[in-house]
Amino acid sequence: MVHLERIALCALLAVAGTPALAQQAEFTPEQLTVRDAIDPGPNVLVYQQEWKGAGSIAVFGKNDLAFKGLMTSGMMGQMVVAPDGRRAYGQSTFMKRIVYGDFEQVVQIYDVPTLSVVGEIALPPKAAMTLGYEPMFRLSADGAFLYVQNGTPAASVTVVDTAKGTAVQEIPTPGCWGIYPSTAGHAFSTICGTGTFQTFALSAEGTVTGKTQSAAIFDVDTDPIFISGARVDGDLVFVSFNGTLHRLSDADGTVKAVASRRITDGVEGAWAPGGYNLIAYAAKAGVLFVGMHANAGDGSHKNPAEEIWAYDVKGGTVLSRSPVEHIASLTVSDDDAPVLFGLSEEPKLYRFTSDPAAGFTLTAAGTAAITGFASVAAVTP
Amino acid sequence: MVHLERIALCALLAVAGTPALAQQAEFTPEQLTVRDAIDPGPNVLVYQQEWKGAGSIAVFGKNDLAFKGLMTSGMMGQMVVAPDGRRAYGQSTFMKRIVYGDFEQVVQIYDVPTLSVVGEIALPPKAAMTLGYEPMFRLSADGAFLYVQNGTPAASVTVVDTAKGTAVQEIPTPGCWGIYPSTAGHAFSTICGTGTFQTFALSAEGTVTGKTQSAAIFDVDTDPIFISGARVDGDLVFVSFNGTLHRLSDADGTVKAVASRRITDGVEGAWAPGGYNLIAYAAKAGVLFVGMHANAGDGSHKNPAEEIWAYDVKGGTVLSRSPVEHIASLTVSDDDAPVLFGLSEEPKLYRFTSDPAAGFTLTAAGTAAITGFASVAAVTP
Amino acid sequence: MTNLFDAILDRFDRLTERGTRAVAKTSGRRSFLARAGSAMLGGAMMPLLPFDRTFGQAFAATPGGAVDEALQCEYWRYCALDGNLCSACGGSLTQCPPGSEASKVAWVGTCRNPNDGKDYLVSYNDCCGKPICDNSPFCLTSKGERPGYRMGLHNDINWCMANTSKGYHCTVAVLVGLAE
Amino acid sequence: MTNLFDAILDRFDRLTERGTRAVAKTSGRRSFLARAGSAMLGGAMMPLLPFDRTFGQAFAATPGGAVDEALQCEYWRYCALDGNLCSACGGSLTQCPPGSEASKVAWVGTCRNPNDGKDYLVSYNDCCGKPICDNSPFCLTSKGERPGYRMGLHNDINWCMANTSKGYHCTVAVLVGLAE
Repeated sequence: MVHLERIALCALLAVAGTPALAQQAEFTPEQLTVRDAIDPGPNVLVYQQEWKGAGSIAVFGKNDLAFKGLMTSGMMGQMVVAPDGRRAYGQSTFMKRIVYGDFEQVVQIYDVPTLSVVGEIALPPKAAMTLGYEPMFRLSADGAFLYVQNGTPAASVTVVDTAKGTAVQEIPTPGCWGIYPSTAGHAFSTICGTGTFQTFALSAEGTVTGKTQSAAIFDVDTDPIFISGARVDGDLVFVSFNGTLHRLSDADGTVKAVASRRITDGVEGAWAPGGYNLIAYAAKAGVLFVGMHANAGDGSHKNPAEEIWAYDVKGGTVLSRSPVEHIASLTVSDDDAPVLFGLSEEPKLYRFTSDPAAGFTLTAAGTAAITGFASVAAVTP
Repeated sequence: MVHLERIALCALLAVAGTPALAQQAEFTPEQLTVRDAIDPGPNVLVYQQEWKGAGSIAVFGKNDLAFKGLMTSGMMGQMVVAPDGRRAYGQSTFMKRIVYGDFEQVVQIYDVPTLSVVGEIALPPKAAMTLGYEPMFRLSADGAFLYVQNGTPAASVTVVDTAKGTAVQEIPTPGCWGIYPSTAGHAFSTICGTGTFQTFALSAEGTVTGKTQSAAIFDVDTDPIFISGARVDGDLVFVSFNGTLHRLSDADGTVKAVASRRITDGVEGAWAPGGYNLIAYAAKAGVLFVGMHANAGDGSHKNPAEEIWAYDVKGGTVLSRSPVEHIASLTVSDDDAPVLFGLSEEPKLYRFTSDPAAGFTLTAAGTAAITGFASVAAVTP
Repeated sequence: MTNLFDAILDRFDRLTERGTRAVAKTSGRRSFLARAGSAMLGGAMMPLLPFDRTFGQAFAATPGGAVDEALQCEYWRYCALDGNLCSACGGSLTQCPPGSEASKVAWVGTCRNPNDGKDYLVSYNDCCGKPICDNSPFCLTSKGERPGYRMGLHNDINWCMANTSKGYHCTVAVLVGLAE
Repeated sequence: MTNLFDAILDRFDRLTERGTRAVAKTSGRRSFLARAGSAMLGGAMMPLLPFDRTFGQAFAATPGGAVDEALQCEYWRYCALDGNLCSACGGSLTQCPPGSEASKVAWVGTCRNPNDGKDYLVSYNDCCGKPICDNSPFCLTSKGERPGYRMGLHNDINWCMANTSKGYHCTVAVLVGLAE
């Protein structure tokens, strides 16, 4: 045994060029390396949030849920992925003693193909430490700015210049929550506790040039909306606790109501939307997927989905209702036959294919193990 | 709803002296406080190790396993509890980005009654980052010094002056592992890969004044010993992978063999010791408890206990064999009828009473939920 | 009384607006609001009762044992609690565990006490500066809970946010008022 | 050859002794041995094979699929592995996942390949600088494993200890020799 151990240590300690092991002619030692990049192809990224340690972004192959590896984040963080799927950003918290002591909040910049942190941007120490919600951390349409939701508990938004790697400005947004960037330029809107939206126009440098307020959009007391939002043909779409779908336009710099309709009209069983990032729109297919639960009532709005409904926003009809297992958050690909990914509270990542010929009915097509509190996922091209 | 929320906010924002809520005559608001101390009484402390975040020390009542709260630690840490049970120390690792970046290792000093960190001592950044083992982090008999096992992978021991709050010295201990402080003064012994022990004499200031080496104590190849050690009437006791109990004396500054005996002699079923901190001695009762598993073989030495054996060290006999569920580490109280606590890999804390009239047979008497990797526990008076 | 609330909220908003107009250049541990909190929020939860070791049993004195009830997610006070129970982590319904800090800010739920049929305002304060208390039950209920645009009713956020030590440990449920 | 081993180990011990005689005053990230590692250990695992994308199948080319086997704790190379499998975390049997660092030091097991009946020396290197890969199976086997007084055979310690980034991510199983 002593001899074995010494051979082993020698293998480890071998001075370059020493032909120690090569003397064993029948065997060629393997080489330890670091893989340079993940396999190419479209991915699903899942933010695995932690509240007493390092969270991470798990990367899975879109087509087979093959696990490709982790990117490192911090505590109570958020994720946003660039449209090309090659760059991602994480926003999170670090304390000197993990749960106490000197407090830092940063954006980590990720190169997805190499699963690497390639940069870090310091933030004003005000970022909201919340469960994962897409509207907490957003990228402008052109990728020039990141918007960080702050909550101290006063609400504000930090604008980060991604090219310069610095925080440019903090914009007070008292009483409002969630960030919805415009489809062009650098404006963003936010939902306010009065049932209105505010929209902030930003210059090319990321500074505020104007602010507008919408008319009343929803009733905060009788039918509040979820902050989970989707873009449908350039419009913003939200659903309410009671199942009202609000279609809004922010095209002219002020949010305006376009249409509003109950998606549950005529349905038995007190069905309602529920979960965290609970809606996702497949643009090519023109279908909005919504996580729904039955027997809804006060306090059920975070219930995970028992069914996922495929809703035709234009036609205003429910195309299909697919039973699922406790899905609390969704994301969907932009294929002709969209592939939908769900996050359950177990936690588990679920993959579903959809059938355009059958109203986009979902079929379970794989699951993968995830860790932590996972409520944000993104599909890449 | 708006009105309710405003009442609520007002409760929170209430300016001192504003009689807002007092106007509601029929109700007296409760007061939020921080509890000043845990309930008095003997405790069991469990180190809950984490490898990607903040570990902790969980405190339970010895008699009922009532959970009294947590004390905060860092990553990959160790714990040692002072004999009076009022002071404890944790040794752990902190990195700037939790799992990467600037690296610090510290001792946190705990006041157990208030579950508080009351001090911190910086360590040379060499402390071994291992699973929890009592001999990795020890207190001198008089509490003046802490001994920290280093592994970089070269082995050394950092001596920490608890009164001054500083690291005094680093003592090289190449090829040796584990720290066994003397019962008086400030010497410590360590187990070496040659099957010998080294003993380091220390001055009152914590500096090395001498070093001795024992004769061969055990055969490293054929019957290696576990590093889990116990004090039996002033002697050091270890068990080996094959079940040999080594009784050693360090009284005169050099470790010497006193006796050695196979505890499994005459037992059917290839039983052997196994686990992490797998032996514990109840001094008043004069009984050594050992975690044992059947069908032992190469690689089974970390198997959790299927039985815990009560061994009479003086008489050299097994007094009883109690079936248990996957206990990987033990600690025991010093009562006439010792109370034994076991840590399983689930992880779970088990409490057992013992019957002196029946060879200290164990009876299950409660379990409690624990978290992380837990392999070190300590009972306090 | 509404005027008083409005005055306080207006002042709150004005302070916020002024304090957050530009990005703070320092990376200090305490945000503007945390500082504001020392003045505005620090006075919250003034001691109105003598130091209480009764484990909050006054409002739960039903046969069957209030202490045991307080350790279950189903307990009536927990109707909008998203977190780990301090009552099962060395604290009580109204006490943070030793060695932790009570949060300076909190969300509020409205829960019906089955013993008297009345609706109570419950302040869900987080206790801070220690690891999340996974040894204690995790509960998630959301009666009356609202998204962050109604921050005072929102339970998805770390309410240790305005404290010096921001690690989330566990959550208490303090009765602060009677709903109308 | 024994003389060569002895010479290396002696030098190792002497350097250790000299380097650790006094407490380092700096709180630098890299310990003495980590620095020594640049010279002594940094040369370990010299590239002896061309860059390999075969997922280590050469030694596991049995019907049934080597890739699947490498994802199971029961795979023969894992006879003394205490950790999460890199092969199921974006790496392979011999590759750390992208964005992680290979450990500079390692423990070694001796495992029998059921396909050829030979005993191989397996270097269990940790991959470092990322969170523990809980998405991948955790395995614990300890054939030939020894306590820390036989450090090169010990698997209870973080083998990222000599790297700059010391966070433990996962473990590979690299064939480095044939046992005699």
